Amino acid sequence: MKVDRRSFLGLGLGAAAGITVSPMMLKIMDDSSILTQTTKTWPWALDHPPFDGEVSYESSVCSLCPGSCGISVRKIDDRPVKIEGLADYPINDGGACLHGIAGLQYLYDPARVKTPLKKNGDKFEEISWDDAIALVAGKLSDIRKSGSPEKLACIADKGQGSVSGLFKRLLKTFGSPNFYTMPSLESYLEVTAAALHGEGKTIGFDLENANFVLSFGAGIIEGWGSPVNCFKANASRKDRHAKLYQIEPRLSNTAANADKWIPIKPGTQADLALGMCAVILKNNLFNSMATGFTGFSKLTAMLQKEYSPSKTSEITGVKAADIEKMAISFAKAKMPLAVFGKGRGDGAQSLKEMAAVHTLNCLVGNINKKGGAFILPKNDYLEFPGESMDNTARKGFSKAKTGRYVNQLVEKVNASSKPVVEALFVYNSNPCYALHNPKSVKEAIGKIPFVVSFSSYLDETAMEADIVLPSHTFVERLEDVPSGAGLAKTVVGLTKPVIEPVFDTKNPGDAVISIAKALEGSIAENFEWESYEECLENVTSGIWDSLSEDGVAVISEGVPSGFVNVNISFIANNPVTIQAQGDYDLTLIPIDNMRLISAGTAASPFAIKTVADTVLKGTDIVVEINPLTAKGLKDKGFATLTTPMGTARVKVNLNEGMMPGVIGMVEGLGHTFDNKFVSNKGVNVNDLIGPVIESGSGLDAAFGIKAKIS
Amino acid sequence: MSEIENKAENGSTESAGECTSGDTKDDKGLGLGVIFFIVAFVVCFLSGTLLFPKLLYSKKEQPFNFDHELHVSEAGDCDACHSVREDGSFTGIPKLAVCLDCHAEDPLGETEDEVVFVEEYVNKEKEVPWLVYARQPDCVFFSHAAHTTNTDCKVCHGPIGESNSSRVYEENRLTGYSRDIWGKNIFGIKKHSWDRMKMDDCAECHKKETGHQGYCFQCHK
Amino acid sequence: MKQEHNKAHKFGMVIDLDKCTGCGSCMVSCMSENNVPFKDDESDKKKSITWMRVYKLTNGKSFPDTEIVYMPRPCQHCGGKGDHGHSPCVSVCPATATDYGYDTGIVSQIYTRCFGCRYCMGACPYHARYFNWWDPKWPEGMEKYLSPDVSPRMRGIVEKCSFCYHRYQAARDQAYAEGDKDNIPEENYQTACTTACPAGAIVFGDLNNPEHKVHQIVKPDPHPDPRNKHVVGKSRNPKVFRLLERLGTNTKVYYLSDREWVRKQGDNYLEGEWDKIKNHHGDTSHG
Amino acid sequence: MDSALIPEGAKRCSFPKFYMGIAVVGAVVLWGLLAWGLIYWKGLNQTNMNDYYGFALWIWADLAVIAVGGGAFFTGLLKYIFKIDELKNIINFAVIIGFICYSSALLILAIDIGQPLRGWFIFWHANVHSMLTEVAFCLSFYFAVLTIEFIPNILENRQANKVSFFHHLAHNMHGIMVIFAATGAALSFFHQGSLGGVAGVMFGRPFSFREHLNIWPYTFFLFTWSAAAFWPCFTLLVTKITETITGKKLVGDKTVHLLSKIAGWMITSYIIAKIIDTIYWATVTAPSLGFKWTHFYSNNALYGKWMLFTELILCGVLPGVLLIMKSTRENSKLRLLAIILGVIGVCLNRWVMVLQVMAVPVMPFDTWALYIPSWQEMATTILPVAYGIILIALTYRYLPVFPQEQELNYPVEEEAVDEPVVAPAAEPVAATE
Repeated sequence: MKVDRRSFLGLGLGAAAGITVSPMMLKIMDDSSILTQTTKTWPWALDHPPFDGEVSYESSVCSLCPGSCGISVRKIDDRPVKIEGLADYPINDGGACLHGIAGLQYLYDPARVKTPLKKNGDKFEEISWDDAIALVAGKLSDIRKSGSPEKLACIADKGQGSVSGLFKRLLKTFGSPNFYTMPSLESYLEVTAAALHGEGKTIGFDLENANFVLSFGAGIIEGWGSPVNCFKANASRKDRHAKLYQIEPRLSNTAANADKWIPIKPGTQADLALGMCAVILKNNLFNSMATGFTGFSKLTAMLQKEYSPSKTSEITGVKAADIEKMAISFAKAKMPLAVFGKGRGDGAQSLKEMAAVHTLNCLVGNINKKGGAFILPKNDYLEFPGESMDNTARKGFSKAKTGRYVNQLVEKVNASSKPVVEALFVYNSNPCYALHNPKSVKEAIGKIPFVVSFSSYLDETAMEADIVLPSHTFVERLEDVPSGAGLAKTVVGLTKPVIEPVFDTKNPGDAVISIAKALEGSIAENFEWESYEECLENVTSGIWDSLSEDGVAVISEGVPSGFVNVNISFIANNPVTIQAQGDYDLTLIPIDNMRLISAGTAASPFAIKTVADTVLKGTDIVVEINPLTAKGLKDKGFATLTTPMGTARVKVNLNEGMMPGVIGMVEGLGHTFDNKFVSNKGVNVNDLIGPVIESGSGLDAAFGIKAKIS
Repeated sequence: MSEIENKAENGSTESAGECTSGDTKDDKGLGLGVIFFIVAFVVCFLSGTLLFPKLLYSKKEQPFNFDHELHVSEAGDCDACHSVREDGSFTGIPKLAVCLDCHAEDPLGETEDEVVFVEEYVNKEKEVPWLVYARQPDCVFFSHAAHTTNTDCKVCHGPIGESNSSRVYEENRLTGYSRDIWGKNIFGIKKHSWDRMKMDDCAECHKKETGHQGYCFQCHK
Repeated sequence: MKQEHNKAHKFGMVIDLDKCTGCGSCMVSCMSENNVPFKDDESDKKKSITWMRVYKLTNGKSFPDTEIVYMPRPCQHCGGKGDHGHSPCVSVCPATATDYGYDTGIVSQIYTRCFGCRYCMGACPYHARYFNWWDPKWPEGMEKYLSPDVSPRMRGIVEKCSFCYHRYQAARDQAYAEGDKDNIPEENYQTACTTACPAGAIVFGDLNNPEHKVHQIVKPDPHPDPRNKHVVGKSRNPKVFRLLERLGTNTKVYYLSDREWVRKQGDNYLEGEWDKIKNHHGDTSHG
Repeated sequence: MDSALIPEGAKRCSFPKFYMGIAVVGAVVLWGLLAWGLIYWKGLNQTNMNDYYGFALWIWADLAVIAVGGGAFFTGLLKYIFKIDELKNIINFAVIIGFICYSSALLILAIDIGQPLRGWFIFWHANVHSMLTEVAFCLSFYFAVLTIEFIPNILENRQANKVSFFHHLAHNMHGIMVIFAATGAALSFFHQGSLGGVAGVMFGRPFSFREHLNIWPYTFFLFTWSAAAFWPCFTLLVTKITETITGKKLVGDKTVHLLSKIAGWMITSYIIAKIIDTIYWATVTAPSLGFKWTHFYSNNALYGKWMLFTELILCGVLPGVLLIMKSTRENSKLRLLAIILGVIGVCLNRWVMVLQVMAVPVMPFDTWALYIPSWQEMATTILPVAYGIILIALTYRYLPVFPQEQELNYPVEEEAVDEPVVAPAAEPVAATE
């Protein structure tokens, strides 16, 4: 039998036909397409599709920013999958901002510190909590033994809340007055209230009811104050027929959404406010109470002399007629309200500006009136037991603070050849990023022999630390969250853990208690709580029931009553208006963008994703500039931006919404830590701006800096 | 090169030689070809039908044997353990906590399976990693709430409540899904409504019952 | 079938552009709700998956008369010409990976059916459809927050906004569990962008249901527009408009603005055309 | 070395020279394959396409090769149905070109889809409303038809033809080719048209949208018509290139003139229709949607009015006129110019109907999107060109593609030259065996 090619042909055809007729072909085809659907086949390699389970919702409070919104966390069995605004919560009533919604991305942030770290040379090595606490306590004991306990300093994000309270208590019983907070709207409100109404007070703005809001650059929908609350108040404007005038050099979202945008030369808001005060006084449109203000006549005299409409117009660039018209309609409005705090209100601010704007409120008599400015007592719901201090503590604590604000601390540390600060705690703040001229902050921190960071992430400041004691993120921790941020009511919320800690982290409150206990002696005596949880229940005992049951305690609501003392002498003395540093022709100002975070934390990957390509393109930051100013620069082209502090390569966005002569650069980019989704993108605008200290207030009031671009 | 050459040569000699008696040779060759064809066809068809499923599916045992019949008689109908929650979602295979409602105290019964259950899972507080015969792909949304009111569980799941032991779970090596979805029959032929759980089976029933096979999103997510 | 059609919902949305602040909550809420992936660089907006995208519109005037408005743009869930369900994308998909749900008016996208030809993307003038150019990848551990309600996508396929259909599925489940399967209260089915919007600018509901807020704001005209027979469901509210209405896409996302220049940017007009027809409730069609 | 395979009486270059050439083109093929591999392995992020440019270079290439490859069906139609016998001199080549074009189109489509393993969904889960479904079905079936049309030519290879089965098969297939030609023509009509429909039905894209005749937009007919009009240009162009490379005259002037004449009249009639369509679109369709036609040609770096002029006048009217007029048609230089312009014209039309459609902003606040293909896209687009060159080279070398080759090149010494060259080489081998 000869096997020829025809046999082979038969064989081949037979095999092909057999396979085709058998179910194998169809099955493989079907399975191969299902294969493309199954996650495990693909390079992104999820081991399994997201597990299904029982749905539940847990209420908590977001503490990513001072807004303190109520959140509802959707969980599948034990797994949180989504954060949403909590309906009926007194601050945000169901709304939520993008950062809060993306909160779970912080939980699994690639830059999270997974376990305590100790700096060894240039590198961090992992250590146990026990070792880390012992190490910190050992170092602190040494400082204390050396007799200068005041050389322990602490920088926290805020002064309120029980965790900050614990830090303050530790410092006090240790013997140091050097507790600092990062600049925030809350601190500015207190400073302003102190200047006009006396210590221990803060200001709330009743934006929900005011029918004529004059905002001196306050980014009411850019994250100012308690963002979601402001969004809601702003959105209700349309139905309430309330007006918003926005005064700032740039057509911000707030300006765009306002009824009127009044472009003004950067840094002259104080002058405009005073010019308006002058108009109001001249036209006798002020509230009769005003004559009783301390310094009223002095102010009147000063304003007539220095702030005539034409003079004000010259300074601010706003037309004299417009100033008069605006001042008159403001004074005549039923519920006028002037709001200060440029941008988010947490950047550099000048007391002159804040006081001048608030003087407008005082003059039209909207203090403690519906739709006006509320003068509230500082939120004081915490009842820590009285401290017992030993001699060292008493001696150290009675010494003067090294500087008034963080800026001066940095300055002092850098100026002295000997260590002014021996040890520094950094809690929930990132001064190496968020302060002007972070390079000098880093230098100062480098000079401090022992730095302990309580950060959840290896951020710019944590990188400089000697020890990192990682904190739970806000979805893992228990904490009381007092509202600040210019709200017209005082609310304390309770942040609750909605998931077991993902990494070997601790509640910062527990970390402080452990350190205090390890320090023994009189310090330990002041921290005789088993845990932070016990401490919290103890110190919030007045409101604990409602905190633990409702997750929130409303401390004050509605229009406060009582006489408010007004002292306008500070402004009547007409302090000097801050000038931008340098002598270039243009002015660089920072821009607050709701989709980014200007404080220490970086925005989440989701938030960064929403950022427009006119703000960030690739790894390049885009600056806004008016086409008239941008001589020779092309839209989307590269340029070099130079300020006295340094230079940066930027892209250009020709923008008609920018005042000529001004360059705007967004805040919140240029992070350098290890999270490729949010870091190493653009530049940190703070690198290009140096602090300018306002005499009298001691605040860093640099609203911008002179710059050139080519 | 040389191959082409050789072939060419062969071709030429062959055709040269065949010229005269080409026809007879053709027939013979074709006959042989037919035999080869049939043999190859049968071999390939059978391997595609019988051998292929064996290669395609891997067999897995459940963590331990489960006696559905016993549970039905002791605990009640299907919804005693597999229920629709208040929000309308479906619990699926019960969690350990549900088992413990009855099995909390002493072991119930003296079977080996009970021992495994208690020692491996109850004592260790570990969920039992049941292999779910009816697990649908991730892209499928199925509302038990919408079906249980008017459809017997059996229609899709078969008489599983009458079984005394857990059958072997067969997993498709390519896709990772249970064999129950395509059905035991490799041709996809079904005798009962529960023999297959592909989309077309859903659509078939929907068409019959509601007059419309439904829109994509009705069952996809 | 016929009965079902009578009961048909027509889910839609109206977005108040005067309230919208461009804050981005809707975008992030959408991404987080729907397991949308992210990558290192998302600044190439033509390769960045955002089912909900917020466009920035300007009036084109120079300083200081410039105005800005933000326009959130989810999938418009077109009903197609005459609102017959032949959406631009649905009619072109070769593999039936997207269909028009006549029961809800929602345009589906089935990720496991799509094979990635991208014809639908070309057909959509709103750029509401996004292609997975990359394998979606999450940083280690982050996949734990993925929701089981929406299947994660794979590379090489198209995805888009579904009006959070899974929330409709859940609402229906709940209605079944409560024994009244046809009664889905307005608040039980709301999209993730709607509930997240801190300004309350988005209103979502059934355009066919006069009790729903969205119907009350939009007041959709059930009759075809006399000036353009392809257009159905035009709003009878003069402040309300739809995007590219005159193409006959019959979108279910309506926009609301007091500002005329904003309404004008909703569609294309020949010179002088707008002034002639702007008073016909923000209308678009030519004679 | 391979002389036994070379058609009887044909002169071909030496074996090494030939394969050196093939190797060079083969390198390009390898480059294309590498890019293809990358695209399948890493995904479509290897391209520069984006969410605005879902359709880009590949789809253009697809449409273009199908347009210029339309010669196969049209020659078949003319020869077998309309019995224009003169075309027998070019039909083999037209079929080969068609085969190359259609296989390339399928290849590009296979590269283009995001999930290749699901490609069969287009058949299995077909949506009958989609023009792309129509394209896929017609394209695949027509490719099958083309393969069948190609087979007889392959079987005419000297060695294959010696097998009597093949010989008879080829002969019989020729006999029934009229059926395939008819089927092919019908299929082609629809897929050329449906490719036009792809753009024309997109009512969300006013630039490409056209009014419909029943369910078919005007572009449906225009695409079919243009393919029928421009194929002779491409066939003649490729023939010319082949002639230049081989240094031989392969197709007689009479055939060439006939083809040119067909092209001339078809192009002219097409371009008149196209101009009418354009005017109607510019004055009625687009304005009814709120667009002035100039909107589509302004405010961008590439798509100016010059594009419209080039497509319609320079590469439409001009070649049409040149090919209609006997004097210019029979002038080889002007004819060459005309066919080159014609090929450019039809490719430009496809470019515009794919890429400009994607580039034009529709929402008033949207912007133009321009795109430059990545090297991977270019390599995979050149891949079929290189493959086409190789296939043409192989078929030319081993198959009797051009029936006129002998009479045109060595008419006198046909016998004298032929026998000694081939026969002695074959005979000794046979003897030794």
